[in-house]
Amino acid sequence: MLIGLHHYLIVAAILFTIGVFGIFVNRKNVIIILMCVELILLAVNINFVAFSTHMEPVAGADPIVGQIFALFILTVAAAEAAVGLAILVVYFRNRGNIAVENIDLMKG
Amino acid sequence: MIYYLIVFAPLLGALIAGLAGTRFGPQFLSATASKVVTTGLLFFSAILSWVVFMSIGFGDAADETVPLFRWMAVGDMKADWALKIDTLTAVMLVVVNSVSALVHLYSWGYMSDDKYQPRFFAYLSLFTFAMLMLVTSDNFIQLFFGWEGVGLASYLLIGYYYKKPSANAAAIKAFVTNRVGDVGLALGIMTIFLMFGTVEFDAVFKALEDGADTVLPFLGGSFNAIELIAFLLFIGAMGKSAQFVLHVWLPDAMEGPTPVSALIHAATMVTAGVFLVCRAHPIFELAPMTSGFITTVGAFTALFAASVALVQNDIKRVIAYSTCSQLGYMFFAAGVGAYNAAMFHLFTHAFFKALLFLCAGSVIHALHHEQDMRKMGGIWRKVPWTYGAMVIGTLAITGIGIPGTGIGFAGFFSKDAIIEAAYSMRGDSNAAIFAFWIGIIAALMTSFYSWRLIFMTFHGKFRGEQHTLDHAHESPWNMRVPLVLLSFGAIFAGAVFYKYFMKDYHGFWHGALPAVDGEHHASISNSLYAAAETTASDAHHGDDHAAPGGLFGWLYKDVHGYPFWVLLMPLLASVSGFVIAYFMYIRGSVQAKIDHIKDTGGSLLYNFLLNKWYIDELYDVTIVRATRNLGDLFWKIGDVRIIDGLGPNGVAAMASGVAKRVSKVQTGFLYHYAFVMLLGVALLIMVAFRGTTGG
Amino acid sequence: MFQTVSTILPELFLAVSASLLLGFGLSKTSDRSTVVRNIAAGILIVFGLMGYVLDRPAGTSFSGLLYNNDFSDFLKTIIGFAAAAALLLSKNFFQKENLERYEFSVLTLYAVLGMSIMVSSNNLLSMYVGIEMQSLSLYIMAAFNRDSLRSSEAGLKYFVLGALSSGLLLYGASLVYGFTGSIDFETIRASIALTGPTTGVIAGMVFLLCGLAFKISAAPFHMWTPDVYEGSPTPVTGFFAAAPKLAAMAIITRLLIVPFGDIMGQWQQVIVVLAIMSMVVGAFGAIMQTNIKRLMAYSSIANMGYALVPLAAGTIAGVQGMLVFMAIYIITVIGVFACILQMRLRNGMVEKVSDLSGISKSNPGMALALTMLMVSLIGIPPWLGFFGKLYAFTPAVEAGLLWLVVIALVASVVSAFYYLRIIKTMWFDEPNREFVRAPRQTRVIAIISVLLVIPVLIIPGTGIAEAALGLAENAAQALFAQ
Amino acid sequence: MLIAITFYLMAFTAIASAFMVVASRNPVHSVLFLILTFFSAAGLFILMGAEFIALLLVMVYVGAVAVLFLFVVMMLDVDFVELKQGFLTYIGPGMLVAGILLAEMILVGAAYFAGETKTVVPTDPNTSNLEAFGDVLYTQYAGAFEAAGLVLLVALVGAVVLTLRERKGVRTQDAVKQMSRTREEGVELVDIDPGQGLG
Amino acid sequence: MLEDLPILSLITFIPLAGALLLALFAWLGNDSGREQLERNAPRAALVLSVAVLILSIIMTFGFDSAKAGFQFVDETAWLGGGIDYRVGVDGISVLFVLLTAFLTPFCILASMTSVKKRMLEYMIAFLVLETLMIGVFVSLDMILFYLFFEAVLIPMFIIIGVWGGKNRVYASYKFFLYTLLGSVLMLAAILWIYYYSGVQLGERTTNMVVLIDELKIPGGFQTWLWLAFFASFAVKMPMWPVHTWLPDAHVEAPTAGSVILAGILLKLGGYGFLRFSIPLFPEASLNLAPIIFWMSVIAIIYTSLVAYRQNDMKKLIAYSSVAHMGFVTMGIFTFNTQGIQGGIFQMLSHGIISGALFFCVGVIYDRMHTREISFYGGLVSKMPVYAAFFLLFTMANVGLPGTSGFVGEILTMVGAYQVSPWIAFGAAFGMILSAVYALHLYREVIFGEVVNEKLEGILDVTKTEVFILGTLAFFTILLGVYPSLITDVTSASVEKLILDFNTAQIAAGAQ
Repeated sequence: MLIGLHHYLIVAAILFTIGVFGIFVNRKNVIIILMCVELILLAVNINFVAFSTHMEPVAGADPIVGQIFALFILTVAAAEAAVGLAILVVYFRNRGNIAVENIDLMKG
Repeated sequence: MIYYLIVFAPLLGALIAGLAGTRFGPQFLSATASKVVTTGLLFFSAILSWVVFMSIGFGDAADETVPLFRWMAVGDMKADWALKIDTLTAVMLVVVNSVSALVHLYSWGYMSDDKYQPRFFAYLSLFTFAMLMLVTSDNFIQLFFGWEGVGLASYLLIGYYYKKPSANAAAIKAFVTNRVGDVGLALGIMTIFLMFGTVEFDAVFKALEDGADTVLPFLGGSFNAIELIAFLLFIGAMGKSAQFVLHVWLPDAMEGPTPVSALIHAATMVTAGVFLVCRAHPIFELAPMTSGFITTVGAFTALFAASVALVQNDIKRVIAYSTCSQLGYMFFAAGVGAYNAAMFHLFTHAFFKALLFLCAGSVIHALHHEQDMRKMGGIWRKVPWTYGAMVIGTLAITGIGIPGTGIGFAGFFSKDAIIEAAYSMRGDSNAAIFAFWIGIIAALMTSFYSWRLIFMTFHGKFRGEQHTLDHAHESPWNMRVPLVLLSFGAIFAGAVFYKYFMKDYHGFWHGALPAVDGEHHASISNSLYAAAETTASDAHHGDDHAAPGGLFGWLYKDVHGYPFWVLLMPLLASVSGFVIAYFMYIRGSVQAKIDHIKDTGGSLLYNFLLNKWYIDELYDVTIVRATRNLGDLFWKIGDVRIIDGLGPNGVAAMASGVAKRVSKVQTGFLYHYAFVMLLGVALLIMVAFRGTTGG
Repeated sequence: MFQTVSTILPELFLAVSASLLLGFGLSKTSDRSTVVRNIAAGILIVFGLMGYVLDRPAGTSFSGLLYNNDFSDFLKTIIGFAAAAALLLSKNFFQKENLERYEFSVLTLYAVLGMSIMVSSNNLLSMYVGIEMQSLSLYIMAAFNRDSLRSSEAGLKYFVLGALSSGLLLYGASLVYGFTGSIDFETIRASIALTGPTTGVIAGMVFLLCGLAFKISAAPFHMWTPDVYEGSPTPVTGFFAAAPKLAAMAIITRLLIVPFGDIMGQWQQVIVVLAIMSMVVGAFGAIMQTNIKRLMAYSSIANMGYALVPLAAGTIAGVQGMLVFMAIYIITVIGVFACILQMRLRNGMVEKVSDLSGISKSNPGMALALTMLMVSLIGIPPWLGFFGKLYAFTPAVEAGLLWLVVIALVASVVSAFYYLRIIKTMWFDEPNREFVRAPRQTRVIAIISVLLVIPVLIIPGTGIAEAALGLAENAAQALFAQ
Repeated sequence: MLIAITFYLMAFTAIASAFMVVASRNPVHSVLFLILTFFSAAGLFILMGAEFIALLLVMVYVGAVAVLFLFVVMMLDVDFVELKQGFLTYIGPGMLVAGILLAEMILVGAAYFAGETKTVVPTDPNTSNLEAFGDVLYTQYAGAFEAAGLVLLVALVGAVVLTLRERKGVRTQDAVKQMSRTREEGVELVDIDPGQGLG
Repeated sequence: MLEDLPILSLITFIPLAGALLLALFAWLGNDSGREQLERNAPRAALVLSVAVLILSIIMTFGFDSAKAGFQFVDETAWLGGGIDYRVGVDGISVLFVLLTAFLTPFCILASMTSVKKRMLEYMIAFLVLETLMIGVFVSLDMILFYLFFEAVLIPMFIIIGVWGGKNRVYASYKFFLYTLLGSVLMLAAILWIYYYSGVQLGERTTNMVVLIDELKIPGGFQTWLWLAFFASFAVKMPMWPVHTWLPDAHVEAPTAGSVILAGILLKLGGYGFLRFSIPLFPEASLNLAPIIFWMSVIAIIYTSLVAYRQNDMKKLIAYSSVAHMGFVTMGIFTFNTQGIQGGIFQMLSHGIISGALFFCVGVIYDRMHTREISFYGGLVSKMPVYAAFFLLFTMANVGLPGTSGFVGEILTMVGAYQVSPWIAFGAAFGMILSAVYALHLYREVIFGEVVNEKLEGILDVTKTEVFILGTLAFFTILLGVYPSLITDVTSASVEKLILDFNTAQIAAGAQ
């Protein structure tokens, strides 16, 4: 039983979906949402790496770049996490909790 | 030049009195000056009119058309301001200006205690001008100008007592009812333009023969073009001349000051319809069906109006209905083709009807604006001049005269001419024989109500307040002079002019009305005079009297070729009317009758007639209310609910509904936002793939 | 070598000067925010001018990561000026609200750097990095008023949803990469030309577009916009509404034209759907709003919808139309925020529409300016907004999208409703507020933008209009020439 | 076969723990599950031959990001009992949309390659994965790398701007002040008379 | 010399320049200067508008009515790509320019006393409005036309909203959005034509002269384009059933605003039909003319009936305007000389008459601050001069021969009758109903006893009012008695229009 590209793609898709699913099913805790974002990025990374490693080295194809991209995603995701958590902390200071259901001061 | 003066002198008077005499800006002219100017100009104009009448009808002055300047010139639609002078016009000029001048004079007295006399005189002169424009027009558009112009003046004059709601209502009623007719006229004019590409009388009449067989689609049907034109024109005439269906405004118009009634609603404006039919006679000659219709309507109006007049109590209304009735006579004359008879009756009627109105005015004036005959009676001694004139007028309207001789009051000649004309046409149209009998019955009624008026007003006991009687007085000279002058007209107009109107075509009419010489072949079958000339060969006539014609022909009863009884019938009817009236109102007690009606409420027939056959009520229920309700419906339901409701307001409401929903979607919750985004992704992917497969 | 330097000079200049400025701000305890702001604004203006002053040849840099041409120069100029204006406008507000911190200016510079990378990126990777650099700065700016719950909530929402959109974008990028084997725009294009529009490429493209649609706040990825606009400090909102929109629009355009230029049939529908939904949401969403910033948020959603209309045409004229439209929109929107930021009530800034009531009496110049800007947004000629729409919609008509144009126009009528409400409030209502006079800087910017919006530019015979249109056309042509 | 077993194990762990990230009641647990997910993913990476990324993932995520999360979770001290109550109510539509999305994604990517059973392309045995990275990262992608550095700088600045509080009355270290101290400020020479004190 | 001067551009932009100057002074001046400006603004505006009037008169005299083409053409490069600044007049538009230039001074004059607040802004708005209105009539470029056509909304919106009555917000919104909605569809059509001109003529252009003469749009497209233009013009006219903005706008607008609305703005639609719909889409015009006819007839009857039931004077007159505009549309789409000339005439005449009627309402509104019909009654006793003027204009409104109202009505009806008697018959009903509502109004306001005590002290018209009303009265009668003043000027252009139209029909039939 060979493990092909599509296996990885399916895993990535499921992870992505779980991440997305987590974002809009979670009603209580913003941190979980941030984690879901990380899940999504992970899924993307799996995609990139999978494509990168399964790529036939034909003309124009650039196998390593997928992993490079993943590297950058990791970097930026870290930065994002930092900013996101900083904002969350600020929010918590103002609001006193981080329940997603309570983030509705502005609407309409 | 003289024509300019005749037509524009009244306008000048109106402008001077209207602008300088009223409080319109600084008042340059005193009230008296205004009156002098308008009346003076009118008399001037009237005298000139007689001059023209004489020179056109009896002298050797030629018919002519004086163009003033261009009015409209849009494509083929050309109409000039012009003065067309022929005998027909000349007759009208005389009638209009004479009566108008006298009414001006009369108004000096009648309106003496009115505050706004310059305005009144300005209106009168303005009316006269409009009427003159009407009669001198050489095209249908200018005719329409005059037509509506007199309508305006009439509106103003009926509503002269602007503080009275009834006067205002009557004014509007008059204008609107007239407008209904005007619409017919306008449509007629349009049809003419469509058919002949011109609206000038001469050109149209010239082109008539070519269009005789054209069939036009109109309002879903197809009609003979000429018939259609004639019919539409006649609708206009019905409005202006208060023929049945559109007659309702005339009695109400009595809300205006009495001189106005005399001028407009007796002598001049209401006869415009008759004038129109006569002016456009070439069209009507080619429209036998419409002519029949005219005859029928005219005859029916004559009967209808007379029947209503029988029981009216308002002195002016009686006369108003009488006018209506007489106009019916004129129309059925025109309908049977006796245009000159119609014109002749128009001519004489102007004098005696104006006279009657002015007399009535004089009575009203004497009795401090009392118009109810039930509160009059026995005042003939107080107002002898008026009484005399009124009797003369009554004799004229009832057509007293000796048949077959040249002796008789004005109405005798003209009315007999009409009835005879109807009789002579009996073989050609059922309408004619109907009209003939109606004419006689109506003559009976005419006589009855006319005498009833005299008896109730002047004879018997005074039924009003003693105080009023004490102060009753004969009118001042300026009111009496017109009465006297008009009395002369009422007595002699018939006898003097009978010959010219009825006999001497070429000399008098110059072809303005149809003649016998076969010029109008197509009209022969429809022309009285064709009939009259061919009596000898006409088996129906039964009499073998040859028609000698010539100057002495009228001296003999039977010269026209009518059976003696035809000539006698109207007279008999008149006399019977008098007798019945005499027995009812001189021998019987008027007061008792009034009380009886008050107690019992009157018989069904009486009420039917008193309420004018309930036609006003009928209109009120149907047309007036429908208009109002439709207006409300369109406004409150159509505009507000449907158009605005579905349109702007509905859309606005919908927009704000959508907006609210959009805002509601914007819950503020992150997970909803994320959810929507993902929905969007899912959707867009589908869209993109749809694009792939589809294109 | 110099050529490489000159092609990346604007970015280099920004990066270096921003970092220096950061050090400068940090190096002194005394408050240097004002100085930093002015320097930053200067930097931005220089940056904006660079593209045209340097007259560089078109070309790649960083081994094809970036590609500079007239298109990117045109955009950078506008972005530079818009950002400079937004930065200058912020002074009054931040001073009054005690938020004055030099980091704001530095973050603005970084954001602009990100945008600059975005508009000239020629590679999915550089695009992603540019976007993230911009986005992270913007997240922080949104939450900049850290003591305000609304501001931090705005930041939080913006961040979370922004991260999600980044995820979508990346997923798309991974698919495109996987199916074409490259992340370089031109290579992608070549690859697509070989394989045709495969499912993966299309899906990848849609995910990319979804991620980017978030940045331009096109519906249905607009949900963050109203909340973030409302919650963010007003100058930040003003900044949001202008430059980042343009940058994101530019990268969308570039993506569509360069790598996906051959599969227009696939993306046209997507753009059309985005456009329609944006226009509808923007038009209707704003109707019930009472907060000016929120209203402007919906307005920007709608306007992005209009901007997408010519893009859907996919022609040079379409891109030109989009550029013209966006430029005009940005001028207008900066003017609007300049006006709003000028007006200060005794107890705070103008936030609600009703705060404007009757200012035509108390402050006629202000009212006139704002009126003109609103009229321009409605798209009534001869104000510039109309010409924006004119040039935006004509290409769409030419491309057979008349029906879309009709929808756009009808939507613009609906949106006229709320713009009118502002005009109405200013002119028809009775004044009930007192205003504190605004500092000069803000007024100057307001005046400049109003002068730009009113039809000075389009006076016949001056040739200004033609020249400006020519610039946009060059930019569009450059994009297609790539 | 071993590869397959490893794959399924890793994949299952990754997915299950990812689900638990979303589903667990306690955020601390969530963070821990997240770490597990990353570990599993790293395993997958290794399976594919991307060792460098796998290592990086563990180092950056597990070492930094996840810890940061943990730190924040602890710091914010959220009341855990309250949380997660509304989870199930929204699961229906959530599942639906997630399902559609998943279906689309699988259809697009995985289904395309499903028939090919493309396996990992063996890279040149002479160059390691790390070498391949090194070849391009600082040459071809140097610009992006710099930019990524700036992104991190921005994040840094941002985090500081947002969270650093300068409380009044609290003595803080002022580096600039410290550094710009001169001798004159810091040192005062005084002659003290013996037995007098500073008086 | 006249040929060298860009006289049309001058006429168009003098008011705008004046408005800008006023605004500039206001901006630069201090408070006392502003007060002074406020006081002198009407005078300045009056001088400017009179100058424009004089120029327009000069222009009209210089106009060669024998020529059918455009005259005083002035072209300048503008946006490029075939969109240029082009102005010029032909027989159809020249008189509208004159009418605009003629009515504006009166509006300003009337506003001097009746406007109580923010005089400066009011005058600026009015001057701007004048520029835009004239611009609509002179522009020979579709984009330029649209520019003016649409921009008119703004000053009018402000005028209604700021100086209007109680319900002004609703009315101004309705006015604005309604007309905007109509005109954006037109914009879409203009864009399409712009595009199509490139396809067919090889070069894109919005030059009206070129488009009218050379562009041949295929039949199927014509219908849609026609409908798009129709949407705009029908709302502007306004035709039934998109007329409901008009009564509201009229009622709420200040007197001068109503005058301009009724006098000029309503004519933009009719003018648009003549300038665009018929020449550009002749086949569609012919095919869809029945719709226009029926809408016109319904408008005439329906709105007349509605007018009759109104209790607000302005609303009544506004509805009557709708009815009168029904005659215009009916006439225009007959495609014969009488109809089109009549339509143009009716527009010009209605401009004067309805303007005058609104002035009349304004006169008593200024005194009593109500337009309720039931409030008044018996005014003739207190204001005889006023009553006389009112009577004249009422009668002109009714279409009494001798007033200009008649000529337009009869010509359009004659035109319509040639196409379908039904239409003319329906329109003729309007003649009756117009008498009903107009006389009803006159009776309720002018006649009767003075019942309302508040009316006891009401004063008759002032000299200014006499001047305004007198001049309008003069023209009402002059045009009624000598309509050739107008029809001679328009005839050559109308004949060309019809000729082109017929040629196009023949060409279409030949295909």
